[in-house]
Amino acid sequence: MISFVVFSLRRAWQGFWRNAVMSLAATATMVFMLLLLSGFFVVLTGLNAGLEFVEQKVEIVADVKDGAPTLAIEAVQARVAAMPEVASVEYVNATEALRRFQERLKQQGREDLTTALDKNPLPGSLQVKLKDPKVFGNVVESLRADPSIERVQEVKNLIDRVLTVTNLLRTGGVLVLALVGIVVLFIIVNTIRLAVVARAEEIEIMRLVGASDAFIRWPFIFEGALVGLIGAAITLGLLALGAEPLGRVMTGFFEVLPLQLGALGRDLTIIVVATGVGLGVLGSWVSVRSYLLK
Amino acid sequence: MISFVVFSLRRAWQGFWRNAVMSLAATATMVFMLLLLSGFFVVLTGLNAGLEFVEQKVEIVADVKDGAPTLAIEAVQARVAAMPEVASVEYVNATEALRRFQERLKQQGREDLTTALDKNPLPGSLQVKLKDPKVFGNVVESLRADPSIERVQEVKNLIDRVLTVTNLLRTGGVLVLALVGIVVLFIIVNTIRLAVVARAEEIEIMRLVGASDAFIRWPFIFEGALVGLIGAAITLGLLALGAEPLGRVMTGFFEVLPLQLGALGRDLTIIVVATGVGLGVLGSWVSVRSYLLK
Amino acid sequence: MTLAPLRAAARSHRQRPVGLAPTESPVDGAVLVLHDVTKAYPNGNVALRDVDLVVPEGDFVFLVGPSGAGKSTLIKLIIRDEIATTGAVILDGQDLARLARRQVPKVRRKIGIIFQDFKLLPTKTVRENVAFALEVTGTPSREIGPAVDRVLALVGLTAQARQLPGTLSGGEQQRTAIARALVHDPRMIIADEPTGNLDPLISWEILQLLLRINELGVTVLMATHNAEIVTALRKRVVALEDGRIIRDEEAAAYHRED
Amino acid sequence: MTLAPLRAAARSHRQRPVGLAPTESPVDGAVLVLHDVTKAYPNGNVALRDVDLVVPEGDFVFLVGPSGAGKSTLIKLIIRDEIATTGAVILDGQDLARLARRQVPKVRRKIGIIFQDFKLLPTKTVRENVAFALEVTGTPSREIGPAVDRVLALVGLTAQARQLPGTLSGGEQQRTAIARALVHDPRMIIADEPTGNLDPLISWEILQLLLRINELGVTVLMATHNAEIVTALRKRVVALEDGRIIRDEEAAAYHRED
Ligand SMILES: Nc1ncnc2c1ncn2[C@@H]1O[C@H](COP(=O)(O)OP(=O)(O)OP(=O)(O)O)[C@@H](O)[C@H]1O
Ligand SMILES: Nc1ncnc2c1ncn2[C@@H]1O[C@H](COP(=O)(O)OP(=O)(O)OP(=O)(O)O)[C@@H](O)[C@H]1O
Ligand SMILES: [Mg+2]
Ligand SMILES: [Mg+2]
Repeated sequence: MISFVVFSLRRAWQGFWRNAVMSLAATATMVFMLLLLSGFFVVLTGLNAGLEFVEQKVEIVADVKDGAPTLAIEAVQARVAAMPEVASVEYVNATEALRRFQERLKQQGREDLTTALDKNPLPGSLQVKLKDPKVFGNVVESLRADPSIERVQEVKNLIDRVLTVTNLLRTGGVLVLALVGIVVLFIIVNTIRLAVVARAEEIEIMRLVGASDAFIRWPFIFEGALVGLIGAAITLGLLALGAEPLGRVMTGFFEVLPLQLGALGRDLTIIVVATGVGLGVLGSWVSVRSYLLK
Repeated sequence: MISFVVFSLRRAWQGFWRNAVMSLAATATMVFMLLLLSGFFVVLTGLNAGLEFVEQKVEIVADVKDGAPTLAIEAVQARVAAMPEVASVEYVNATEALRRFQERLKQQGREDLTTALDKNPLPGSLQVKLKDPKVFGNVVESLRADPSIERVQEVKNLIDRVLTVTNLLRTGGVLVLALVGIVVLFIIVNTIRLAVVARAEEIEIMRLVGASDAFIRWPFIFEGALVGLIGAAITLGLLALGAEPLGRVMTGFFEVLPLQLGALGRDLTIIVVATGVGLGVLGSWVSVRSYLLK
Repeated sequence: MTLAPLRAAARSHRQRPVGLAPTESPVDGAVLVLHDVTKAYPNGNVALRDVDLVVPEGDFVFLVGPSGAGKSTLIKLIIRDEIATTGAVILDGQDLARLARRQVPKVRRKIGIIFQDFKLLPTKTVRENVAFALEVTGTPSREIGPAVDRVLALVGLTAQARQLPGTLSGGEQQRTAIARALVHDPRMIIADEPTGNLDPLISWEILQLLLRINELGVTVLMATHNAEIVTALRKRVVALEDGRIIRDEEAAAYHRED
Repeated sequence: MTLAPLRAAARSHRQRPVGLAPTESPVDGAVLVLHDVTKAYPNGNVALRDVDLVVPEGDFVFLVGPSGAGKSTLIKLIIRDEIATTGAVILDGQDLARLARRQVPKVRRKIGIIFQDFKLLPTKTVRENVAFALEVTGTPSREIGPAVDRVLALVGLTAQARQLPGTLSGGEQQRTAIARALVHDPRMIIADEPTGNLDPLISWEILQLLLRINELGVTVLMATHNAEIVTALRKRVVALEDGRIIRDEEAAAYHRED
């Protein structure tokens, strides 16, 4: 058993280097494909994070009636917070609302018109965050029925619209990723088949002298895994080289997004290595199969 | 000559169908690749349009002094408009400025606080559009020196920043497109080589009976072109099928972008067909070459 | 010869009229038994019809017949490269038609196969080519060296062990192929026109080698067109024509002698 | 024989001591002249040394010699599959070593080439295989049909014209290959062991065909190991050994007869 593994590994290694041009071509294809896949994965993760961020921002805003007693407001707040659909309820009083508005204006570098005001035009409001932005329950109706609430902003439509888009983008992203995956599979299989075809004679001789299928198959599978492994290593190297300068530029603009680069890196490493090796093995398997079936 | 072309075309057609599995594999690869390329092209075009839109929005805003005489303002306007770097100068008086501000707030669905104002806090301003957002000349200095101008907003830094990003994105996009192009080339060549290798015997016989290189090469080149053409046709079909629903969703969100879908479609058709046929031909050329050199 | 009675039995079996019920017990002592074998290729070509053949252990058989008679097809059935359409091909007691696919490699190791075109790997030396047959069948590496040396000595290639096939004469290449076929001690050597690419002198050399191997107890079945050799050696000759065995004689010549 | 004087001239040329200055004029009436040809393969193998050979128009030459003597190499030089390292290979007045690559196809059409393994396209019928040679050399299609029919009649395959090679006997396949080699009226037929895969009867059949073609005026050069045929036919025999011509005799046998 051990000697079989050693034999297969040794032959895989020899096979890789004997037909170096072909092997390197396969590896290069693998690298290109893995880079592509990584790119898609990063973009998709970024998109997802962005979408989640947008979804989190979606909340129900209930303006409180001018002069409603604090006790009544607190009662509403507690009641709504107890509803199963609700994640949190924050009370923003009129003063705080104006402060936030001013801050936002300043952040955006816009004219602060509120300094010209003699009284605060903003009402206090209850800001409700939902656990799942898709599940409203009867939060809106319940708020609307309360006497201390002036009006509930019609955010449902907006939420629906945002959710439609985010879902669409997400589905689209996964679809594209799946498509790219299929292409990668197809192409890697073809490339490795090219390498196997070049060794048809060797396979024929092996069959004639009575080599079992395992002895014929596994060296090729290890060779495919080798192609995948080397390809993955090169890809990760290139990604590491490219990540730093790219990241520096990106963070300036996307720091608003809660992207955890560490976790992304780990996920990406796993994905690249698993995909590379998986594709290499699968490609070899499929390519050798047609010879063994004869 | 004509009979040569007819012969080559006939053999290309036969060759395509004789080894249908291989040909269809090559065509499928071609389709995948062209779809990928199209996707990148569309995204890049969209990005570019978005960037141009952003760049166009960049302008110099010069607030006019409260109570500056209309004549003086018109004089500055005329003077600046005459400068070679300037595309247009618009005078927005205080009333108009307030109206635009209110409109913008309404569009964004935000609280209109200005109704609570007793007087218009906004100044009138000259809005200068540059021909090339990168070339300022001494427009800013000239405006600042004018006595009827209160202050010139420091847009230069902002413009610089925006331009840096847009250029970066553009360069990155072209780079990615080039990379994808190389991958596509590489893979198509490999796929077609697989098909040519399967016909090595035929090529050998042709050489032995004294077929000239042209007779050996052109059927394969036409076959490659056929793969490219069919691949391009399928790709365009898929794009057309996908464009309508995708476009409907997109326009809702990106109608702000001045994307001309008609022109995009035409460009895309040209690019897909040219790339498909070009790659097919190149792939065949390279693949047959090694046999002819012997 | 201790094999004579067996061979007589075999012959009586062969002379059984075609069409009888299949014998239930394979002929004792026979390495190879073909019983009522028919082979039709998928395209409809019938290459063998009602073939009955018994090859006792230690026999030396020439398989002759005009082109297209079915010699190569017969050999492909024995090495289980093809499967008989009807009938039984029993090698060393195992019916190849009923063999599970995963059993095939084991059966192949009981035979050594030689072809006209040598089928050597051009990038491996003589030694490596022979060792290859042991490596890929999972022989422990410490056993490989001695076995290869022994068989190279047998075929007389010890001096050329480190050369590549491209630098060898045709006869030396074929001897390398024979060494490879012998290296895992097969019970039977199957050769399909082993001298087809060789000049007369070297052809004789190869035949001498096969005869010596046969004297060591290995059964040899060889398809050939080489009338001179077949006639000179006076071994058993099985003649095929149109997929049928038309002649099966001991100590015979290439052509019928009546 | 009207060719006798030419052949005598050729022979005297052959007997010229090796190492003289190259003759400026190629021997008149010779289809093929090799002059002081040496061929070393890239790996260092020297396959031919100082070979001088003149083949007059209409000659029938057997090329014999042990395996590795250089027969196939000589043939590869004549069909310009390889290029001589030194010396001149002059086919129909053109030096193949100095030929531009784009001229090669034209020269190849002056010869017809036959191999041991037939090299037929398995997916084309006999007729299509023969027509293929004309199609790919740009023959107008209205000329192809009659030419193919004529040559199929010559080799006796009119009845099998619509069959695929896989359904033919070896001899019929080789006759198809000969038809293909003949179809654009070559000045010379080059055959490398054309009977290597054939049984004796069919080998004779092929030889009869080549002799008939030779009688029609086509020069034939055939490398072979078939001693029986060479000795029986008493044609010119050129024997190679170790890359050198060691014998070149008219009406000779396979082995030296002294
Ligand atoms: N793979 C195949 N498919 C269809 N027919 C085949 C196949 N292989 C062989 N045949 C046919 O089977 C018959 C026997 O062929 P086989 O190769 O066994 O003959 P052979 O005696 O070895 O001839 P040769 O002396 O030319 O080698 C022939 O008619 C041949 O055309
Ligand atoms: N492509 C090659 N590269 C290197 N050496 C070669 C090559 N082809 C042939 N040789 C060597 O050249 C010599 C002559 O080979 P060639 O094939 O011409 O012999 P041959 O007379 O045709 O033999 P056979 O009867 O076996 O066909 C041999 O030593 C052979 O090893
Ligand atoms: Mg055969
Ligand atoms: Mg040869």
